[in-house]
Amino acid sequence: MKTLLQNREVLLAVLIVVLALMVGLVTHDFLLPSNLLAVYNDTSILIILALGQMLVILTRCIDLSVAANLALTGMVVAMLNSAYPEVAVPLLVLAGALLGLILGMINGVLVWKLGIPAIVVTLGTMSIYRGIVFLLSDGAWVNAHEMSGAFVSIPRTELLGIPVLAWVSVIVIAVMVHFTRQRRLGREIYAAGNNPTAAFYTGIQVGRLQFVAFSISGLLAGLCGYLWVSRYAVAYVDVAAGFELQVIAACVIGGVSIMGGIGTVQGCVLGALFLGVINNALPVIGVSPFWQMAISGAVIVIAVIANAKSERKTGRIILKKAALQSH
Amino acid sequence: DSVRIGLVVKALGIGFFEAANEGAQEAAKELGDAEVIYTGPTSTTAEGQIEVINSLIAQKVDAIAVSANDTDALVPILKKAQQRGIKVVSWDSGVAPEGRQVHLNPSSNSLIGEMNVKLADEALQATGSEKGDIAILSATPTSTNQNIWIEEMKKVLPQYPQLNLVATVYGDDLADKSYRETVGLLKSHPNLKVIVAPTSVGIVAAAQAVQDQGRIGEVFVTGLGLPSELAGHVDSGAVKSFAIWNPIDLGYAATMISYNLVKGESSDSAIGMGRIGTATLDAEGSAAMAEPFVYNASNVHAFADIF
Amino acid sequence: MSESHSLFSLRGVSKSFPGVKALDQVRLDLYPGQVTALIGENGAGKSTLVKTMTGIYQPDAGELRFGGELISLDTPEAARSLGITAIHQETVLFDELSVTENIFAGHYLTRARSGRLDWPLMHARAQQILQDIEAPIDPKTPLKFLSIGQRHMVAIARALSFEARVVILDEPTAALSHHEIEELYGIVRRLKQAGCAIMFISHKFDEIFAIADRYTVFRDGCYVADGKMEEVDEAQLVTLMVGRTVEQVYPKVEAAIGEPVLQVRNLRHPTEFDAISFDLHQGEILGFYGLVGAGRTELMQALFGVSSGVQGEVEIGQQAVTIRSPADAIKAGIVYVPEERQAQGVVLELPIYQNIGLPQLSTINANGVLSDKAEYALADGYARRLQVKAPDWREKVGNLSGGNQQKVVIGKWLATKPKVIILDEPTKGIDIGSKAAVHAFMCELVQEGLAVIMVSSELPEVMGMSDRMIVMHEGLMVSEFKRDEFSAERIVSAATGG
Amino acid sequence: MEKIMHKPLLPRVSLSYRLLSWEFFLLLITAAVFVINSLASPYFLDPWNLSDASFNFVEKAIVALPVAMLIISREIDLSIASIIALASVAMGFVAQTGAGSPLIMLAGLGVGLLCGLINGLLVTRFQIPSIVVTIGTMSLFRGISYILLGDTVMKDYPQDFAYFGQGYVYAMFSFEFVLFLVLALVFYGLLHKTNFGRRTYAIGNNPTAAFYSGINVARHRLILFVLVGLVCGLAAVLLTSRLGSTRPTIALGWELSIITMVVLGGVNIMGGSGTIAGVFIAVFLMGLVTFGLGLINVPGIVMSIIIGGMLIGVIATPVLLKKFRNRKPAP
Ligand SMILES: Nc1ncnc2c1ncn2[C@@H]1O[C@H](COP(=O)(O)OP(=O)(O)OP(=O)(O)O)[C@@H](O)[C@H]1O
Ligand SMILES: Nc1ncnc2c1ncn2[C@@H]1O[C@H](COP(=O)(O)OP(=O)(O)OP(=O)(O)O)[C@@H](O)[C@H]1O
Ligand SMILES: [Mg+2]
Ligand SMILES: [Mg+2]
Repeated sequence: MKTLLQNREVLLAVLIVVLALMVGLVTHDFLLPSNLLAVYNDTSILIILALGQMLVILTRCIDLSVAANLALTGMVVAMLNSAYPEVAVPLLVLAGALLGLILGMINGVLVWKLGIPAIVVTLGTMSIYRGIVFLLSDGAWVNAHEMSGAFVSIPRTELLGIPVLAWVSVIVIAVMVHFTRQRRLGREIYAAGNNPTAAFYTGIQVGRLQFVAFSISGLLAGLCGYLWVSRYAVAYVDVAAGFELQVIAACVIGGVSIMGGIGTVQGCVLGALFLGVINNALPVIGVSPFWQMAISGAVIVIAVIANAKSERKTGRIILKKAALQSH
Repeated sequence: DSVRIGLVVKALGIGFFEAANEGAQEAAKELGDAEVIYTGPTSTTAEGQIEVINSLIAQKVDAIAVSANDTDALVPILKKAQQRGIKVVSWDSGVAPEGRQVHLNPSSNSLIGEMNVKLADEALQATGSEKGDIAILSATPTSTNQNIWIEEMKKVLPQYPQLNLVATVYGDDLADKSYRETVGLLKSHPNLKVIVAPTSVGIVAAAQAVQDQGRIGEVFVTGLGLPSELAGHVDSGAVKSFAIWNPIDLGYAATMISYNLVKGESSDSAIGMGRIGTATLDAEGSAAMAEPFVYNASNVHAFADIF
Repeated sequence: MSESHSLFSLRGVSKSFPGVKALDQVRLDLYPGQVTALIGENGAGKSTLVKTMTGIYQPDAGELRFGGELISLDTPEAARSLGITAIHQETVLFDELSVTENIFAGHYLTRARSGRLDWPLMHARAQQILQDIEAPIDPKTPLKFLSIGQRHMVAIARALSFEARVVILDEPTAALSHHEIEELYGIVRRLKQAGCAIMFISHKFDEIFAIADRYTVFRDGCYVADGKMEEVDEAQLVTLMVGRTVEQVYPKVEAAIGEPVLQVRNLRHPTEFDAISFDLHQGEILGFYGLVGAGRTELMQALFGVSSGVQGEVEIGQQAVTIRSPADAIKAGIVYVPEERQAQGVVLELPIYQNIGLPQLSTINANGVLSDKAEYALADGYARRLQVKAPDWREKVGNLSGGNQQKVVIGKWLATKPKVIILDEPTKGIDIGSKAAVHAFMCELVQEGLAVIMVSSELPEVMGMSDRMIVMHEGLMVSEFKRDEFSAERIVSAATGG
Repeated sequence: MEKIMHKPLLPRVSLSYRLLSWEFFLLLITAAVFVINSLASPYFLDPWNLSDASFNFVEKAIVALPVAMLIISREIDLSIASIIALASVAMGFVAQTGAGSPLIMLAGLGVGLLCGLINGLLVTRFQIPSIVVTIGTMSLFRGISYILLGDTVMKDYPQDFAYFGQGYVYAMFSFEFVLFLVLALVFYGLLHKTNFGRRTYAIGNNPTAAFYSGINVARHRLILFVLVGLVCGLAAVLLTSRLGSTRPTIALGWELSIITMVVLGGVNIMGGSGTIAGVFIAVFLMGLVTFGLGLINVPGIVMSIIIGGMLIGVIATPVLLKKFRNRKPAP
């Protein structure tokens, strides 16, 4: 039975390979290692955010504010850099991650302490965070020449032939694998999402774990704030607008159950890569730009149907089971 | 009573329009009895602009000067504004003639098209090639002015046989998408020499992508952008030269035109633009402000601090 | 015994929910090395007390002493750190996680230095505990692949994975087979020997007399009595519990058996059951007996149109019917009182009268427009007849006790005037008072010409109530007994595949 | 107090009492906003201005009505704005053939209905959570609009077509606004006074028990999706008529403001509770806040901060009050 679960990820991996091969038929350069690396590099931010989002979804929540969080931290980091170019970039990255953490914690506290559904909380904070970007920057951009050389160049510096940006995502993946398998907190997140009542009975505080998940998601969004702004060498209010849906789509394609408790790091990464390959392939194979949105929509729908089919339990109709344990 | 003019932009938080507002405020100060209300929606949608225009109508402003997100969708609401006695001017990005009295083009569209092609030709020469492929990176497929300019460019292109237009792609005015589209162009057209991006978001992202792909010197980015946003990329060498009209002057002129319309100081064929001079209106009520100005390493930093 | 000897004692403990005083100044003592049975009708407050003792609920008033010390249990964690562990009435476990993880969730074992989880150790420990309770379950299997009985064993294993000093068992046997119940008794005895204080909640007196040393009786949230088991008999306990005497447990009344109303021919399902054929006659109570996981629930759900992939013929009153959904079944005159009351039977947030009216809204309000009056009138008749205990039929069903919720479900179905009513474990977790009422009610139903199918895992109940009995084993009908052929031995041997 | 987490938003008081107080609470805030607005701007208390302002939210409000029902039944639809776009594109094509307004309208409604049907079938046939399905169809439907229209615009609508989005029924009462009032009444009846509405609540509270009670849960939800699609088609008619033209970007980002309206109206996003009256008041609350802020020229993005804060604040207030009240009589 375990192999069934693994199969889904294998299936996705196979799908990605087939997709890449098909693109390779049209443009041979697509399959060059250097290009594949570039595709991975381009998907790094999506991967990192999707992993944060996965934790949140595991606890039966959703974080719609990641993109706004990224925009806000990115803007703050960029403004700091342009105002104080002498401050070391790692310190700025830290500041961004911390700010992201705080923004995530705000979401988490509202969910934990006030019990407001996550979708409502993050629907609200998503507008608030992005609004604050506007207030802070007064609508102005921070442009490439206002950023210090190191600020812009660090993510593209190559270590062992691989850009730092890609390395960061590799490290995040490794940490997440460890966290979700080997750490008490990580396992408790699964337990809390799988059955909140049971978790409570076993002394696991569901709300606190939701808080933890939001905090991590916020922290990663803060990290991505820097990565994004330096990658595109520009910060403005609309940075990453609408990106939260891509992030959620990556999780969903990767088999993370929106009902909580189910999902793996590898699935999530594959989901993000799948979108990454599509995003990078469509412009290359010269698909009309007007087709791109419909294609990615169709892909999401198909992936989700495929997931649902492989997840379907045999024999019984199992409707959504309400958490109706007596008190 | 002072003349109240609503200056409606495509969206707040875009450097170009912030600069235009500066010009508008300058005009208001110069006029003495004018007040400019600078406003716009959160994102570049027609519905958002309609909301904003609705509230300007409610405030009974004397004139509305709008850079439209949609040529047609704003027509009904602007007609209503006119019915309520409000003068309507469109500037930068126009509204269909039924919806406004005057349209102020930053420059003539054909001139902009020509300028872009000329810049591309210069960039091609800078690569040292005689002939080469060029591509266009636009904003959203629906942006009015971008589409008009691209059309104008295509009209001029036959005069430049050395330029071979291979693709037109759309970055939707999103940094990440524009970046990815540029990378796609570089990959799928190995002989590409020039990318023309007549959009300020696109040109920045394209320049960054060219730099990241290590193609500086082989491929140049040009088009329309702001000196402040492109100074860094001129320094890096990804951009040799680019053009833009002065957004401050544009905001200034749009305000002056609105004021003069309210005061009734205009004829069917001409309308004053203050210090800029007098605009000549064509049969459809459009005017052009000035020629786009070209920026390169010699002057970009001087202007980067202004807009 | 004096209070000083008790390990865990509660005094004056009260707990209210909006509108219900679940516990009113109750007292309880648990002694080391002894099993105390907590006895009371449905809604007497037993489970609420369990949750108060394990830190899930905070009492409104009263004091808790552990080993003589005054304590407060603010979180489930606090209770566990004292060695208080419980197996709750509704098994609450994690479907998606492995058996090992279900056992160790919340108190994972970690490697000392790195703080990493020690999976090999946990698997080994889980294996050990499962072996000790003779539950042959692979600790690495995800819980979702286990049967209900196996899940219960996992819950027990979980309780045993702690250094327990107080073990609370809230109706642990409801889902267990005979064999597993025997195992459980063995575990309880071992725990006793180890000096644990044990609290045992059950509605089955044979069990209580088999393993309890002491008893405490609650009635309607109040403490009534306690004492040693040797000093009471069943009748006395029942009187204490319900405040009156209950004469007969199985009021079987012979009704005239008429024409067959339901005929099932070769009903089969790809994974759950096969070759099911039987007739059900008017005025008949047909019992279905089997161990947990024998496939009875699946079969009943198939008859009710819940399952997909079912093949075979079903006739109602000589008319072939196709049942693809509960709506079809209800239309054909088959209704089903499900085993999982709260998940499948009632809508907890809706009031009693709306729950009762739900299946036949289109009959009550033919034009599609709601009429509260008509709905209330309909509900009133059945709720009264079933003696649902509630201040008003506008009360939310979620605020009722389990037994009363069950009555609402039965009422809901009777209101549809069915031909066949299927009762799946109708008295599971229901106290003896309500149980007798349900049994009496079944007799009334058959006398009115209904046909009843009763699924039950309690042999005395099936034997006491049925006119005929079908025994299932592993998805197959293994034998059929007429009432005069009933013999516990033969039935059990058939059920266990003998 | 008990610390069970899974149903945090439902204090254990009777359903009707709770909802009554929620609406009262909303009504109070709305009244307050009304007063503040009339003090803040001299232009506010002008019937024509108010009528003009209503155009800003009425189309969204109309869609909010069926979406409220859908959310009560534990589903959600994120593709609503994209359905509006696709329906509008369809109308554009029909208009191009020279067809009259009725036919154009029919095309909009039909495409809306079809989109709703697709969502509904995907959700019910494959048993996929609707949030996931509709994230996909959100891109799909709008993507199809892009494929069909590209960078062109459709504006060959007949003269009389303008009535739907620009006409007035009587004095300053616009057709849109009157239609909204009528639909609000219709949906009030549907949700609160019919079998269908009762079933919606039952499904939202416990879909399994509802199914076991003979309710065809899948069909019911399918109908709700279709209803949402149909009303999106209607909104597309209104919006297209108001704009007089169609582009694929039409109604961009509306899904979130519509869902915000519904949630602000007290509909539990987890399903099972909420009223049309609450949504009705919330619509005006949001409309008044944005219009009031617009009159004093507050930038739209600052408004969105305020709306976001209001959403959280309004939902949090009852919870906070309850916490506060419970803390006082400490034993
Ligand atoms: N969370 C709750 N909210 C409101 N009332 C509750 C809650 N939990 C229990 N009750 C009520 O408290 C009373 C005691 O319930 P409890 O579950 O403790 O009974 P019980 O003795 O365990 O019954 P059973 O034998 O049916 O399990 C009942 O009236 C029940 O309806
Ligand atoms: N592997 C499983 N996963 C989930 N649920 C299960 C599993 N096995 C059994 N169940 C649950 O247990 C119930 C009983 O299963 P089944 O129909 O196989 O046995 P049964 O003879 O009806 O036993 P009983 O009625 O005594 O529980 C089913 O309703 C089902 O919900
Ligand atoms: Mg109980
Ligand atoms: Mg069963």
